[in-house]
Amino acid sequence: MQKIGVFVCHCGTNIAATVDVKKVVELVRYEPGVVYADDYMYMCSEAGQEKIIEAIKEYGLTGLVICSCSPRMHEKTFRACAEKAGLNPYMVEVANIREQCSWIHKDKEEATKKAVILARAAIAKVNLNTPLKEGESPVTKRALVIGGGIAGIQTALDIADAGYEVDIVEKEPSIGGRMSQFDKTFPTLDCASCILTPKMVEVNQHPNITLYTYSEVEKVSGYVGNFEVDIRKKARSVDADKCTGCGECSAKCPLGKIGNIPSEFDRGLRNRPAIYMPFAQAVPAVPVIDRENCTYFKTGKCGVCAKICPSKAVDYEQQDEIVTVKYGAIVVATGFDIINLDKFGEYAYNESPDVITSIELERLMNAAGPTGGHLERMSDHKQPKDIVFIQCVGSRCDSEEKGKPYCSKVCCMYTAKHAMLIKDHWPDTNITVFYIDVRTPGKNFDEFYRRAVEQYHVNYIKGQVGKVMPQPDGSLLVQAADLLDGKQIRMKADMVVLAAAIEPNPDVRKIATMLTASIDNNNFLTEAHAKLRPVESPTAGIFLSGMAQGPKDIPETVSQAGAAAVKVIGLLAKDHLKTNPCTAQCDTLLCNGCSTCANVCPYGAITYDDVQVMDHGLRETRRVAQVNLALCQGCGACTSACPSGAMDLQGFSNRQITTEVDAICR
Amino acid sequence: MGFTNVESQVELIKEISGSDPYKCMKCGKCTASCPSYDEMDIKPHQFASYIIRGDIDELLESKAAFKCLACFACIERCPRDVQPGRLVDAARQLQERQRGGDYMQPEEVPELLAEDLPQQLLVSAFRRYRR
Amino acid sequence: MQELINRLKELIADGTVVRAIGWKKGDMPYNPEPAYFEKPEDFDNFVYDGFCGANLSKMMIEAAKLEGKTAVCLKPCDTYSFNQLIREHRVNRENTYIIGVGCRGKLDIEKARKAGIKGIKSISGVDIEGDGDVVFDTIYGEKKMAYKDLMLDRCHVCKGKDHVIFDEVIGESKDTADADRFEEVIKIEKMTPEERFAFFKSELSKCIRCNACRNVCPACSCRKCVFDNTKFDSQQKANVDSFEEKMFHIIRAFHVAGRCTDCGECSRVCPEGIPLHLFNRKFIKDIDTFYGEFQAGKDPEAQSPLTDFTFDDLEPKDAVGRGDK
Amino acid sequence: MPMNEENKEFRPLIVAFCCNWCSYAGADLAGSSRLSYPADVKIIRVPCSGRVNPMFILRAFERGADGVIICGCHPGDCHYSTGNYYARRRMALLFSMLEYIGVENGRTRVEWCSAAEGAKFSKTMNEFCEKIKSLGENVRLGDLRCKN
Repeated sequence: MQKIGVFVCHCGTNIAATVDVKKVVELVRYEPGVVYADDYMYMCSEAGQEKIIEAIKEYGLTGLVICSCSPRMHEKTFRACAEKAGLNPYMVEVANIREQCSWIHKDKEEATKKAVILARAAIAKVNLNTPLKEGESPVTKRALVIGGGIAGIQTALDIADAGYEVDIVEKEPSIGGRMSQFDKTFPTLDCASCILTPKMVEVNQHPNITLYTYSEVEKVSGYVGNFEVDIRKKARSVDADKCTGCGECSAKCPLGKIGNIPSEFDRGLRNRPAIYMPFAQAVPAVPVIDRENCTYFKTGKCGVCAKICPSKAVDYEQQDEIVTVKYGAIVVATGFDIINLDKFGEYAYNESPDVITSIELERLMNAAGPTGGHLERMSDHKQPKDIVFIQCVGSRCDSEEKGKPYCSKVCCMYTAKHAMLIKDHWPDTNITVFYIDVRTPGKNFDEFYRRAVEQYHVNYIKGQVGKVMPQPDGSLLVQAADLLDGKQIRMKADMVVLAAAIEPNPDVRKIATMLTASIDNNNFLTEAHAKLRPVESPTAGIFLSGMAQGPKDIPETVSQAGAAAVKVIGLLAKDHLKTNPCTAQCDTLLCNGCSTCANVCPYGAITYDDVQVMDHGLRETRRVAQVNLALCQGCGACTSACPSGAMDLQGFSNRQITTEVDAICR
Repeated sequence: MGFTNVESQVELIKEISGSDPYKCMKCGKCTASCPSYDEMDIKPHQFASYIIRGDIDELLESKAAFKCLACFACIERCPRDVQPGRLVDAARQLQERQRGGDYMQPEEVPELLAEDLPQQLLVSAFRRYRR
Repeated sequence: MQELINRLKELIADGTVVRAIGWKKGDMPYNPEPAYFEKPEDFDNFVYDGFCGANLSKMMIEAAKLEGKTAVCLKPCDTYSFNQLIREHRVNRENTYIIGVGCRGKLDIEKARKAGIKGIKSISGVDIEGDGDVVFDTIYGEKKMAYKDLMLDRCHVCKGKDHVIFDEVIGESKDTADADRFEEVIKIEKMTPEERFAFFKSELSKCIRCNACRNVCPACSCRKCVFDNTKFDSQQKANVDSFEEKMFHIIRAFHVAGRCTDCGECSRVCPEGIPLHLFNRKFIKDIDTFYGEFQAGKDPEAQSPLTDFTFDDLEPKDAVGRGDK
Repeated sequence: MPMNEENKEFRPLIVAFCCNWCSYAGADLAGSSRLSYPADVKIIRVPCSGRVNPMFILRAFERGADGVIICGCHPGDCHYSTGNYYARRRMALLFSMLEYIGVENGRTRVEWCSAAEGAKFSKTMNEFCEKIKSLGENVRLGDLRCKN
């Protein structure tokens, strides 16, 4: 039998004004298990806590019921107080007689009656409480970063610089991500590769960073501090140790000229050979063979690259390899892509090669791009004279089938950038930007946009374009409205650039499922708290970096990458993690081994083992559920799925809840 | 004609059209797409504001309300699902109801067909009332 | 039947299995009972006819733990239960040799009794082959009944003639479905709440908590039932209220929801004749309507509807009052 | 609580299961915003709506509760990511079954209520109390022994 002390708080007049505190004390004094009951002005104060500690010592209390404010407010306080007096902190229950009683009821008699009932429920529960102990789990001092774009690179560098080992897994043959495709960056117009390439090289050379390019995360198990990840290293068909990156193979690949394999990196604006590096500064500078297109893999003939390779690095026999590595923390930096434009037939993207996306424009303006940086129309290779930019293509759409409900955030700025860069090179180009709103919050951002208007005379028109019609003469007819001037506009253009909405990398859904990290309706990863924990996933040990969490520009991405790194470092700096003691427990004698609980566990905390049990003198090997206490977060989903009642939750056990029900219904 | 209760008119328009004028963000894609632009005194992107303000009389007395061809360009392209074409159509229906008109039975249609009725009108009527 | 006996003997003789589970003759011609068969002479009592309604799949939970393989005779509908047990890791498939036995519908002696047939001495026409009438030799003379009229209710909503899992099949089966599975449920749904309450109260008040339904149910295979478990304070207790067993039956049905194959054993064995399958079938119907058609045991890989969800599932408030619309 | 004999007004007994992360916090917010609801509602804190075993609900009715309401995070917002989805299915089936055996609709309810929805919590509880009052005492699911 427990020896329970009940402490009723006045909370000044917050409780005492509506609840007859003295009466509550008198009425609960004779409840089963109660050996002591008292009230005090402020139970949470120093003096109040002192009173509790004294009572614990004097009456040898084994359980406490505090009738006070919400347990969300002071449960921790009172648990710490119990611990100070040598009582297990989980022997404390709080009856919420403020938020859920005194503050919402006016009639004193009624409120007092309810307070007594709430106290009784808490007393009944404490009678069944058992001392619980927080567990400890070790921390593997290594981090995984999924995605090798600027977000992943920055996070990895920051973690590595703090002295912890980091692995980057990148799906593409090279790190660099979207940023490596860009020409210049706003608002300072530095060349993207000039600022990115050094970082890529640094990643490659950093003693604490291991790169897995052309690799994918295949399986994730474990939990915060103790993840185990299977990484599939796809067969490159080139031995990275032998390859010198000379590029002979790519140059000689017969498919380079005749293969018609669109280059992913150049967004299909030019072709690439079957053995290729995505771009010249690729890291690592090791080509891969695209086995789907390679003649050797398709027919068994050719083999030119293997013959030509001076260091004999080409290896057609190479197989995918799975490596299993342990990590303490995982950062998701899977980045973004732009949406598919098939649904926007009115903009003629699929009809005319001269209607391009902004990211294609980046490639066309890049000195290393398909046109050597010379802006030209893809149809006739002429330099465009009149260029129209259309903003918000697929952004800010209400219906899911049309596009995305959010603002893609970066388009206003990069469009101003594009307009200015074009004007810089070819001043007699006419540029018109059709916008809904120009959104330029950010340091030096609005100044940047105004420069496009004031210095470069870019024509900004408020009004969305209705239709783009390719004309027989090869030009494009743009029909739009100038809402401010009240005019409908039909103008000819040589090139139309669409600011397509961005969306999270489509692979993120798969990855989020593996990590049990939650994602929102738009497939962006969810933060643990939108304001206070913006770089953490609700799933412990998973952190967010870059566009995977939401639209953002490069400076923001880099700051978030740093923030995620700090969170990771904070985790890896610990030797042990405390685990929540309110976990599920399986009674092996009752367990059927039916796997129902494992099917509903969101954390993969339940596994099945064959164990020897002694059931009323019968020794048997049974398949029973085992709860990994470090993984279990104590949600209790398993307990209500379990038909036999074998699964129970510590701190909220079946009996504790039913006894509360009984006490309330008494 | 003078509506006594503007609010209920607005609600009725919302109900008939099934679209929410408050969703409009004035992007102007409807106005940009409108083939009858030159004929319209109130432009499609303004329809939502007229309804929000309760200026229904004015909308109905405008040329625009009856110059809309119901070509559905604005309905197809509206990124916010406001679909100005539906709004103006609802306003027209509302007026028709005020005059005592109501739903038509399919049997009544053949009689009403005139020789020189433009086919587009028929097609657009079907598109409009398909559900 | 002889073919089946021969084959079972052969399987034991050649060492494929150590024992077989089938039915042996009961004290009356219409109540054969499940039994183990090991030695050739055991088979003298073996019987497989229209009255062998018992679903033997549940017996395999224990039998599969024994040394050596066990052959089990399963009718087409029983194989669903067996599949479900596999899904729940309750039986060892490796240790089981499934003989899919033919079935042309199982018989309900109560139907004969209701038709006024008494004093039965022997019965013919219930063999697994053949399609004639059932002939009762009674102390009052010979009585005849059409096979179909004597069939258990559950056979009128037969799941089909195919075994969903087996090692071999002996005998022909017939799909005997000629009624709507949810007809009775719909009938009850259409009653007023008062009528429904009165109906279930009068039915469940008959319950004597003999636990026959629980013991026979292949889904109700917990080592220890929650109703015998002290952890819920839900242990068996003396009756005060005649309707008190509602909690037991609702929870029992809830625990097997999404796992119940609708084998109908609960209703067949209930000594009070309570139509217990009406609870299970209500859940099945709701699951089908709310979450899409689901047949437990059909696909051992399929996720049970209660351990699954979609983002836009029906809200509980829309799950009720559907009949009012 | 037994009926108050003096003024014959029926005061129902309502048990509310609230998940710790959203609804319990929503109830706290209702409290700190002084948004009242009847004292007939007694809240039991559970970690997640997915923790609510149908047996708890039947138990409450057996012991004399007149209404049971389960509050959880909005679908998609579950602190444990999926608990409320399972709860939603479980409760849909249970409620449908209770209706089937002739228990009045409306004695049970599920409401999704976030930590920010103090006003919704209070409104829901007021509505639910009114509903239960209109339904009257729970006789169909009660257990005789639990009555006085």
